[in-house]
Amino acid sequence: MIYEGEFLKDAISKLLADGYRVFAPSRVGDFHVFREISSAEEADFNYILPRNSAKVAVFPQNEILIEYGDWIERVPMEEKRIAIVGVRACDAKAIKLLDKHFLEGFVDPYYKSRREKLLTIAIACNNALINCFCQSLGINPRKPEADVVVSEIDGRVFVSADTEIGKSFLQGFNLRNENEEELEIKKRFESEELKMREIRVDVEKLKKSFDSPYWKEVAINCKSCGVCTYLCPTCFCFDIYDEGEKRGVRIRTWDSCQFPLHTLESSSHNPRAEKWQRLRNRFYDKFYYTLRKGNYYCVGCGRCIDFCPAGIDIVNAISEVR
Amino acid sequence: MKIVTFACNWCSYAGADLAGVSRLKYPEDVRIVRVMCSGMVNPAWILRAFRQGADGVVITGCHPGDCHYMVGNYYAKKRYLLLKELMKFVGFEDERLKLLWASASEGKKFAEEMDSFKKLIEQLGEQKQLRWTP
Amino acid sequence: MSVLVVGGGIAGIQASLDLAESGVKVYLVEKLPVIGGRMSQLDKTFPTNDCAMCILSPKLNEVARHENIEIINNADVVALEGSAGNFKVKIRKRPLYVDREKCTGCGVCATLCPVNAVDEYNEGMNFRSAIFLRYPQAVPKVFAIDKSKCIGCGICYNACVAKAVDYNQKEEIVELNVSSIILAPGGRLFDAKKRGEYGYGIYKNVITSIQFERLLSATGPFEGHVYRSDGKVPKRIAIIQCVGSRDEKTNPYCSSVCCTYATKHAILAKEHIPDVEVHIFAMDVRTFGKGFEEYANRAKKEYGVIYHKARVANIMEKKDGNLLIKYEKDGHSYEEEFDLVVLSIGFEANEELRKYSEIFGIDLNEFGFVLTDSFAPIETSKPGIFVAGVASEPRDIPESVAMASASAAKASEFATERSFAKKEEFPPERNVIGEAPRIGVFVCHCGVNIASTVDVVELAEFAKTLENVVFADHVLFACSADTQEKIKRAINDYELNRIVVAACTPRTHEPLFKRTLMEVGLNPYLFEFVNIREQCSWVHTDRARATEKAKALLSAGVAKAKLLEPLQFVEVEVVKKALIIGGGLAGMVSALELAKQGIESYIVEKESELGGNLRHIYYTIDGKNPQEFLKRLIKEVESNPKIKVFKSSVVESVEGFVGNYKSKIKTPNGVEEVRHGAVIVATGAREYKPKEFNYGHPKVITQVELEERIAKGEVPNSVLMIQCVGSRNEERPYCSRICCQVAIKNALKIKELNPDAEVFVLFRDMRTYGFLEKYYEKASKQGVVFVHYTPENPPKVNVNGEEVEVEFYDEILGENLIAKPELVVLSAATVPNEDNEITSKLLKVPLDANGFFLEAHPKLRPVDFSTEGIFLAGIAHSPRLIPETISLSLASVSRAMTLLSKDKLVMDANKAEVTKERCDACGICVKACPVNAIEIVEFKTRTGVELKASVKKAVCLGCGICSASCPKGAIVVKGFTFDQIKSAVDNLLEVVV
Amino acid sequence: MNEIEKIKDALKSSNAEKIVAFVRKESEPREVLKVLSPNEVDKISFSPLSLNNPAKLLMQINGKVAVVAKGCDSMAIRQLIKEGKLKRENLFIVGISCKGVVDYRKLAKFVNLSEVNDVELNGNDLVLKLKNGEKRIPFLEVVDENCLYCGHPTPVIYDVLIGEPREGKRDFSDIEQFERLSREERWNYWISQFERCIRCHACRSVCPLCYCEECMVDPSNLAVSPMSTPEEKASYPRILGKTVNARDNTIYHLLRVLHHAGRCVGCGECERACPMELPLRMLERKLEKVVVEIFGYDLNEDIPFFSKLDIVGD
Repeated sequence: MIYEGEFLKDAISKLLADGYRVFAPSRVGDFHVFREISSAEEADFNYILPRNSAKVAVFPQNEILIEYGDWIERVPMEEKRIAIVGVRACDAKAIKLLDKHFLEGFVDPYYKSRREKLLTIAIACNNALINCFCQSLGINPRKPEADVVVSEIDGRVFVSADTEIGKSFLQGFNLRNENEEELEIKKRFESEELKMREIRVDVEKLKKSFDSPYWKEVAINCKSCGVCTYLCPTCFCFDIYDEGEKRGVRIRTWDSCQFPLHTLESSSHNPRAEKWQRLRNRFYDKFYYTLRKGNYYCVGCGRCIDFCPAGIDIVNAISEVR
Repeated sequence: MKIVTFACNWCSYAGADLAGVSRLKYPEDVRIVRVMCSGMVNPAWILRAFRQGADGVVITGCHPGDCHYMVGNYYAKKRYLLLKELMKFVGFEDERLKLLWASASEGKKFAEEMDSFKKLIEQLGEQKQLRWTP
Repeated sequence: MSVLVVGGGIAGIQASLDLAESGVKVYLVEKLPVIGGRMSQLDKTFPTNDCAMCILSPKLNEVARHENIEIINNADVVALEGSAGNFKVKIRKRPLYVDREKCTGCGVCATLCPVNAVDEYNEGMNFRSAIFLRYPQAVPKVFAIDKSKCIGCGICYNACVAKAVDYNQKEEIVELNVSSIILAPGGRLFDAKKRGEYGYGIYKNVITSIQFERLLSATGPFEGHVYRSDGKVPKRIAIIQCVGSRDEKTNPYCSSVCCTYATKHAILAKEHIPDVEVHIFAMDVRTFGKGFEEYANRAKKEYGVIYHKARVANIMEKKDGNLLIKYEKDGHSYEEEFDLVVLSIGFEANEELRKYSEIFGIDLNEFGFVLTDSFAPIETSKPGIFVAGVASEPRDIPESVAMASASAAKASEFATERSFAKKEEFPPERNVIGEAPRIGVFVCHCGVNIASTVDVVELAEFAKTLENVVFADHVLFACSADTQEKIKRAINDYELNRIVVAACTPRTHEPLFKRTLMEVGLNPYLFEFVNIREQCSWVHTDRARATEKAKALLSAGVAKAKLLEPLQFVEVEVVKKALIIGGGLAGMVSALELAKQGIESYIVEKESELGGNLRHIYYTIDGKNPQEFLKRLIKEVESNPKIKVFKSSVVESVEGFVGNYKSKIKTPNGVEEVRHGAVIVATGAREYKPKEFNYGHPKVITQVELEERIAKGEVPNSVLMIQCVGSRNEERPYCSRICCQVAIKNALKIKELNPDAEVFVLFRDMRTYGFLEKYYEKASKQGVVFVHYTPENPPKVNVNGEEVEVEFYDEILGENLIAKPELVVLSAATVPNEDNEITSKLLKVPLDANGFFLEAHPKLRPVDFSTEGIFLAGIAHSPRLIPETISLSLASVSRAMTLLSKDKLVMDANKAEVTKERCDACGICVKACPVNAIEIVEFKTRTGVELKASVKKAVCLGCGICSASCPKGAIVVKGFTFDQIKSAVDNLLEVVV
Repeated sequence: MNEIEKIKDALKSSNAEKIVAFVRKESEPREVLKVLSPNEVDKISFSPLSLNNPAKLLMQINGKVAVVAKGCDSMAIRQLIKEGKLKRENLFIVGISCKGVVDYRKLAKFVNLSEVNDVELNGNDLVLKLKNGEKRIPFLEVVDENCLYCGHPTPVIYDVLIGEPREGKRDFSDIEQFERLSREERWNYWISQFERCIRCHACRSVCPLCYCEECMVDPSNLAVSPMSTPEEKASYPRILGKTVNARDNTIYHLLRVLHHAGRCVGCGECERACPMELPLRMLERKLEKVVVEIFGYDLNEDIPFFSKLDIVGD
């Protein structure tokens, strides 16, 4: 369907009016970040990819698990509905991956409380960034998996909904059906591949290369920071700690497998004491270990390449594994 | 109000003791942590104190030249200045951080300074800038 | 060989401790069943108002615990044979009727005893049982039966679980061989009944000062509440001075301490009863000691205590028990009504001295005190027997303590062997590593000192709610011997591995508790002190808020205790030499005494000859020749092979630490480097060069200049002396102590040489304390005219060309008079040396507000600095007379010997330590350390060799400059680690009310 | 001979076992640091997009190593030598007199980076060699702002110097200007910056001075051992948790920066690494100003700033 006007902004206004917590790209200086906004003006869609991923909406960087005094005093759960507006295909796919992690097998109640009330409005990509490689991972950047998908093609705003929640949301909008030409345009748009980098994943090779000196070489300049993991839309590691001795809160925060202390055991043993072990672990986590969940846990957004202060490139590292 | 006072064992802690011996009154908000020397006070403790909700932090030590360890208080002052300047730069209410020289015989000064510091902090109100909140 | 100390008061205690610490075996004989003496009865001590028991009690416990001290209680010396170095003494041990070994001091017997006997400890103001302990903190903590009161009912015998009661105990005679003897039996208080006009013993509301002291005390008859006999709270209190002192009919001498203790009583009365009015009636206010004048000023200005320069003629009791006081002031008579009268009774010679003079063969003076010599104030007339405390003259606690230390120095000259305790005396240390903290908390009432402001019961309950606290209790006195037992029991019963005591300041009592821990095999560093007295109850008034704060402090203490770890003491070799700064009387006496004890010393004198101020003293008030004495001293010093004198020299730098100093001395022949284990500061003081009274005019001179003239034979025909020139004013609030004596000395000398000379003395208070009073008396009799003036209306010295005239107000005539003396003599203040500041910085020791050196504690550590290894001698401490200077100097030697007699010093374990896992060897700490205690060394690890910082423990002072410099918290001072303090800060801020 | 050839020659003249130098990144126009063996010298590259500081990388290499260092890089190397982390005798430093580096993110605004083959500084312009054609951008528009305040464009320590020495400057005008703002303005500015921080610790990880194995703000304890009591282990976080909020982030940055007083070499790696573009150098420069103006400390001094006894005031 076609919407005349700025659909995303109007959608935000409606969502806010409906009592949603809305996460959308918002401009900070020269770049965009996903964050919770309180008015449509705060959102800005003149972007390709925000710095951080949309996972903040369902898996916030810190969240209170319990409030305690002498005993547990409160278990805060998300009560409001949540909407992510302006998510790209990569981030949208990542949320599906996080769902597998948090909701299959052990169900994370905190994640669930948000996920159940989530509405995603995705936006199709018109351009790729220098380090985008989602297509080689089977993601169509022009056809994101979301409740509502918005494609802006040649000045026309196409809006579609594949899910019930998406469809019911769209009922409040003045949309018209596409004409034949427009359907054709959209179809062509969706089938046209963007020019981007490609990753070649050879799982068998990965399996064999676990002990390869290659990883040390890749990791030589790794700084053990958390940029790759914190920007990654599919990284889900977290840490839990208590703030306050006599009364306080138990908090869950993101953690990064790249931090040397991530795996430090209280016996003082650290199974991944070396940075190459940690980096290798991350790569395997993306392309090998997580296969038991049925997917690669990489969506090809390229953030970890763009922002790695050491210039480590997951595409090269995985493609050239020996 | 909560005021954390780091007091060096040799001068200021003894000065605080003297204030007690002389029955000089100062606000209950002042809570003293004994350290061996003002030069031992780690800026991290100060930041931590503010994070945990201190409304003011006082580093007390021997007068310049009187340090039991010769120079500890000079180092204390150096670190204090650095932290204070930095906090001022980011717009923190740096008056909340105070350095006080108080000798073992200055019980009166100790009590008076604590009193006036408390009054200053009261004017500023609760410290919210660095206080941790979930 | 060993030393016998007679008398277990503070002097005997200090002497015993000094001797024991320097390795000499001590027998401490006390006539009562417990030691503690007069000081144990005091509530507070002047001029700091320190709680007397609080500072005494640790010493009592130390005596009880010291392996070199044997207390022989309830005993007296009955015979002496032999001579110095080899005395044989017979001691009679009177029966306690309780087995000393079996009694645990539990006190069940006393609660059951049906007898009500007069309680001497509380000066007859309440009752005790026949089986009793003199006071709760008493040492040895053994009950005794007062046979004169016992009715023999057998209740106690049956009640005692330990089977300690033994009615058939017999007197015992023990014989001891000792090399020297210290006499410290103390003094006796004047019997106020002898001054019938004051009605003591007849009027119910006339009490003595010692009774008032007990009234004020939290352990007194009314738990610190001041009531009259009828239960009324007094609103007007009169304190009458010189009861039994400065009195022809009873004791002509001055008792020295009463004016200051009366000031203390007035202040404390004001603190106990805020709306009370206190009047002190005194002829002169003799607050002459260090800090005493300032104390009296505070009493006047801050507490509104009223001083009358008056003599009380008599007291009449009214029907309601109130008292009418008749007194004379400025030549007029007045009458005023009070509801309580306190008689400031003085000291008399101990009745036992007569007995001792016979047994020991020592001479007594005209007043029955032990006779001493101005130049040998510690020695009795018999070699090898020394005296300390009030036995030779009335004196206050610091003087007694100094003298006790001095006597210890003299006594140990004869003790050839020294022995030190072995480490094995403590049970083996329990290994607590890996154990979860099990914390025991003890909250102290400190009588009412804490409990009156902080709810200690609630605090103890609060402690129980804290994590890891498995035991919490509140105790009347945390420092008492029975609490120590309680702590030990709790440690054993509850398997405690950390102890937290919430009481007073750690600066005084921490060692006591640490030792208690050691006695049950717990590492002493598993102890944390929480100060809820000096830094809570004493500085706050709001009970709820003070309790809340106490909770926060306790919570912080417990949090820190959780993270405490066992630490091991650090041992250091001792360089058995001393550096003495100053070659005056104090320096020389110290050096000679050290030499006698076998210790080498270096005297550094800035002038070209030895002698200091003594060079300008030509005669003493008691007719001795100081110049001869000085010559003898100099000769002895310069010929002694153990003493090296550097004249015209100054100390340039002092590096190192207790036991191990390295100093540079700048001498005319270049810089010399010396190594030594201790430092004695004997830099002296000097006479003030007055700015007032036209000093500088040829006819206006100082006392020292007068003395010089008299010595040269220039005796004036008329002299007018003005006292307190440059003392007791805004700029120098202290009393210079010696000037009254000097004025009288010179006045008497003038009268002696020129009986017709006119001598006027304009004074504010004549402070001829102690036996000096007799010279004041003598001067008056010889026609020296004393005229009182007030600081508001001081005399004026007018200069008219060559002539001077003095205009002053005569209170009795009520008019201004003009005198034209031949000389105006100013009794100028004694002022600190200008270079005290340099010395203070050099040694890192503090000066007091007046610029004199500040001792570690004004009462009980008069010659120590808080820095270990540095001591104070002579008038660098405060102005004082020759005998007092000698006594202080010998005292500093005694204190120094507690270090220098040892081969090794055991040092505190609170030193920096590197957590190797965190250290990156960046070296910031290495270069920041003021004593170069840190180095980078190679460590072998599993993977190879790594560089890490490492601390030289013996050099480290534990200041923590390194720890705050380290960006990763890898170097910490044990006991003050990053996490310990962080945790404490957290808990200080987070407290649940 | 151009710059790169000179560098290669210099590197070849060293007898180092390893070379730390810039190598062109595949797929992007910038260089990244690599550790090469001597026979790989020809792989090296150098351009105004050779952004990173090699000093930290040097710390993990044993034996003799040759390194290409810009002015600030050499400052870092010297500082690390001062702090005992590097040994001068193990280093062969090819110093490059630096004209400044490009701000990669700024550049991305001018051009689609995937179009760029090469960059080159030509006079006052940055010349971009594109897949089709050439583009010139005034260098000042894309230069890393940090380079505008550079105090040491010429290496302070080197074995071979490439390029003409150039003067650095000491300019705190930006800091002074900021200081003139009201307290509220300053706080609002910083809190809005710190709010963004995601505490990925990249600033710390790339900083050549942040070599501590365990940082003060790390939430767990490297020094745990089997001997540690549960209480010791439980007494963490030491200062902060991993929670991300404006206040904790503020404390993290203040504390981190505080440890750099008198040490910060001004390479700007922290800002470059920050995915949230926090103006971290401003804090460092403020401290530099304090260190210089109040304490009169010079980074060239041998004694570390924190070890130095300063008697200030009173």
